[in-house]
Amino acid sequence: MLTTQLLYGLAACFIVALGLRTALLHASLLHRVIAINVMGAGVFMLLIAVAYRGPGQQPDPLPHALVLTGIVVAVSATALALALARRLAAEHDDD
Amino acid sequence: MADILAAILILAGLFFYLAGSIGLLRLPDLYSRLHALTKADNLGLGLLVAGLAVHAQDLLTALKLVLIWLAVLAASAASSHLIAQHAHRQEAED
Amino acid sequence: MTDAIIWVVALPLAGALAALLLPRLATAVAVGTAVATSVSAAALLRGVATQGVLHYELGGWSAGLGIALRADGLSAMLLMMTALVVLAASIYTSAYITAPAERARFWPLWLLLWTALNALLLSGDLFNLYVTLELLGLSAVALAAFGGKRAAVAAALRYLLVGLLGSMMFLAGVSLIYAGYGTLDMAQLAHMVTAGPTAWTALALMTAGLLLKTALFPLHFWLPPAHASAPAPVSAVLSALVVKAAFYLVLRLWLHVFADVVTPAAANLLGALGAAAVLWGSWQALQAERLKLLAAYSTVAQLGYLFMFFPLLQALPSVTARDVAAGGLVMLALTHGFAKAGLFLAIGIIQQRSGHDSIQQLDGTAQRLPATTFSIALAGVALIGLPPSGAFLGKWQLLAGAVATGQWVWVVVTAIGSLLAMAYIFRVIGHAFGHQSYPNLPVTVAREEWPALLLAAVAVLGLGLAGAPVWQLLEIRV
Amino acid sequence: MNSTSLLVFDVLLLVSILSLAWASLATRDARNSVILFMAFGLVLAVAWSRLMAPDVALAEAAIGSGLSGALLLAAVYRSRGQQPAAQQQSTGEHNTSAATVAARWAVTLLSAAVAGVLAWALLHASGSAPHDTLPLAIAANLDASGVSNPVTAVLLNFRAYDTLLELAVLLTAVLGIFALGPAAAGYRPAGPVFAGLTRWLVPLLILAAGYLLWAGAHAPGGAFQAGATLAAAGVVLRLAGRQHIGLPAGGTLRVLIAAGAGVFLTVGLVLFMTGRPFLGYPTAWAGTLILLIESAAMLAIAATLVLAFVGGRPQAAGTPAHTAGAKPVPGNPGKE
Repeated sequence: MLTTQLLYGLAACFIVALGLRTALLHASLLHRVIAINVMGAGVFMLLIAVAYRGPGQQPDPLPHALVLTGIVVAVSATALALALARRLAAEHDDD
Repeated sequence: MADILAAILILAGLFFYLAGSIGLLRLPDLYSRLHALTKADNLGLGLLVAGLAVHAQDLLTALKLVLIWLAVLAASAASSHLIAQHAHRQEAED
Repeated sequence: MTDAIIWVVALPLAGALAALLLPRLATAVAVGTAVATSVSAAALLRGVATQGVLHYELGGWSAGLGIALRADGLSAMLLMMTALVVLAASIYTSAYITAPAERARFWPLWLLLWTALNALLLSGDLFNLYVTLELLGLSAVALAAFGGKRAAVAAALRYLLVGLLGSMMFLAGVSLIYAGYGTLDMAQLAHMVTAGPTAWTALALMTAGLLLKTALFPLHFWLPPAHASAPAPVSAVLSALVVKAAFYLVLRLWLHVFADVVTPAAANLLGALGAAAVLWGSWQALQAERLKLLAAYSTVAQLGYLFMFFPLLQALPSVTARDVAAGGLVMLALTHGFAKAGLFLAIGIIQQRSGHDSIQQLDGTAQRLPATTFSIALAGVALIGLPPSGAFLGKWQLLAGAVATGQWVWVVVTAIGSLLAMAYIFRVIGHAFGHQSYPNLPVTVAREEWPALLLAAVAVLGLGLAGAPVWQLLEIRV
Repeated sequence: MNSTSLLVFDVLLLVSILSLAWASLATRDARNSVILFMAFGLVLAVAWSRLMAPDVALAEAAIGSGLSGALLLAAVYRSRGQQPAAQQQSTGEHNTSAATVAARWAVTLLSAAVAGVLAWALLHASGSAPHDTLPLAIAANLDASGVSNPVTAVLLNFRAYDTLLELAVLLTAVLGIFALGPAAAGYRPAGPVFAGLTRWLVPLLILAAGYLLWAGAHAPGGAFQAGATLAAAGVVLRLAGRQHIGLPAGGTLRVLIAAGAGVFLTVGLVLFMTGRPFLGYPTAWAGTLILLIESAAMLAIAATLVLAFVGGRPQAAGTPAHTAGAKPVPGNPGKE
């Protein structure tokens, strides 16, 4: 039957697809960076859903640590991408 | 007894949230919407926090909840002021 | 000897931090770290050769709970190749980048890239591989955009977005594996994985992510601009090592972890993509206007050869035949690493000396920079696969395997690919000879030309004539 | 809370998450897209706390929605100043030539296929009983890890190597940003209201960061959440017109951003050279070592995230701060 774990897992699959679609669609750079972050959020939801063990029990802490690492890695990648974009825009004006 | 009081407070809070949201959707321009949003939601949050504080196990958690409410109050007041000022300057320019 | 497994990762990271904290001494710190890391890589190689697979549980926690580092024959050899290429490129860069401010910003990123490469080659844990892939991707992008020229920044940005997409798909695969099997350690997974929807989907997602990062044919569009516009030593490391690290992961997953999940159809698909990469890459290289673009397209083609081994390894009946073919694969990978690094370094010298790297206006470089042109020719021999280069042995095994399993298409593709490679190398050499007189001394810029020459020489003479240990080392595996 | 009302809550939460994600990716205006993305991050944090992952909820709200949102908003305002808005969305969603429509359909089908295969595999994977080998092993070794919060134990002890490499990732990002050029010009000094808020909010954020760091050992919290809160204080200061946000310049700044990975590696190597496994803390010392590493990591993470927001090498402290009255600088939200 539809457990919470499965409900959030399926939602995660949908979010991953949503992010993937926009990331591949060559929208503006900003949309592609947001799309990759949304796709990451989808994969993290998959991990957290897998870790959930029902309302009473303790959830599995390992995926939580993985997602924490993933969030920090995602923000550093976003920061570098936006810095590259800024430099590209600045370069655009000079020449 | 505490549960009933908590339920009443939370329901009242929800009413103000609803009022704020309707205000956001219905009111014509930015300023009135800001006005509705800030006033209603903060009052709603206050009642919600009061309800949760009554329901909280110990005093420390209740105090933390109140601190959260005060922080949100200050932040939303300042940010709505900034948004209004920005919008006002924008209109003054064009 | 097992200590070397830690030093190989800790030294470059410590060097990066030291280079960051001592900007004026950055170059000295970097070259010193390069030598020390190469020594520990050699010690690791000797340790693996004498004691077999080295296994290290970090933090003392048993594998599964903690993270395990593993060094078998394959990873030790790739680690040694990485160490030698980065050492040569570091010596080259000490003369290539001279402005102190630029040096202070370059070396920490360079050593962080090396840390990522070594950590990736040693890691035995799937999520740890995700983190190393991200570290590798970010440092490669930061280095590719180094110098801030418009083309470099635009190519680096596309490279970063493609890399992030690849990492996210890899992470989705890893999450599925954890959902299905409850562990992330590759050695444990090798025994637990059974053919089924979870394993197939996870492998497909991870492979798709890695194919994006290793730029296999349909997914290669980001590679040529990124490698062609990056500074010379960075292009050398990107083409020789970074894309190969992603390929190493595909090899590790397909041959060791998911060995019995892989279907012949999937292997043939990889082979077909490889064949397309060989033909398309070589054809584009033939028409490239600039030397760096030629080298970048040549990378796309050479990776195609590596992927053509997969259908053979799947179809070869006996274990010994498969090991011999796998030896050919590793030989081809190592030779391409050395040769491509030497080629990019030599091209960097030409670009620095004559201000451009367009093939048409190359006339006279043979006279002005004889050692550089010789390095390009030597690297060309290895890229074509002429004896006595290591690539010749590799391609020989490829052909022998194809003939043994009756898959003739790979023979045809290899022949056409080698012909096209010959064409684009000789086109460059042809343009290089002009009518000016020869200078009396062959080497003009010692600190830059010797690394390029030695790398190309190792690819041709070293691996070709002394290649036997590769097969013995490959016997040692997880 | 019986299960049906929980199910209703879950469905409502997921519907809002999916619609926010869809809206964020579908709107063409960049600023609305970023604001919807921040809302998406916040509602996601509610989902994480619903799934009993408070540590991740803190990090998602602070880093995933807060700081990423600040970075994206700064990028939007910076690029809005240079290129006219229309030119920004020239590709993708709107031109309806046959090729683009076909491409868009192909990509949609491809993404739907990926989602379908992922769901199919997930259904199969969660069919069998959940695997408890690792959670049980973590629980068994928890008291030897020096902390009682299992997530911090995994992050800082069992899988400490992951966190070490992750701090190296952060360091790489900030060094890459530094290599690209000097920082953008700062923001105008804040008006009275914002300045008043800053004077009161920043100390509270610093206090909260210290609490989160300390609480990380036994309750949700830890270096990342604390670092993000500290970074939030830095961002607020930067927006309030303080050019250098109290960050040291030159050598000391380098020490600060290298502190996280540096202390972590030094502790690992010292243990390694005294005969223990690399990153293998002796049980008696584990708690203090973890706190030492987390404190250094908090400072490094905060400095890195603020410098990412600043967007480049901060000018030396000596250069004159942004003088009011200069021509409006692109990327400057307020005109006060």
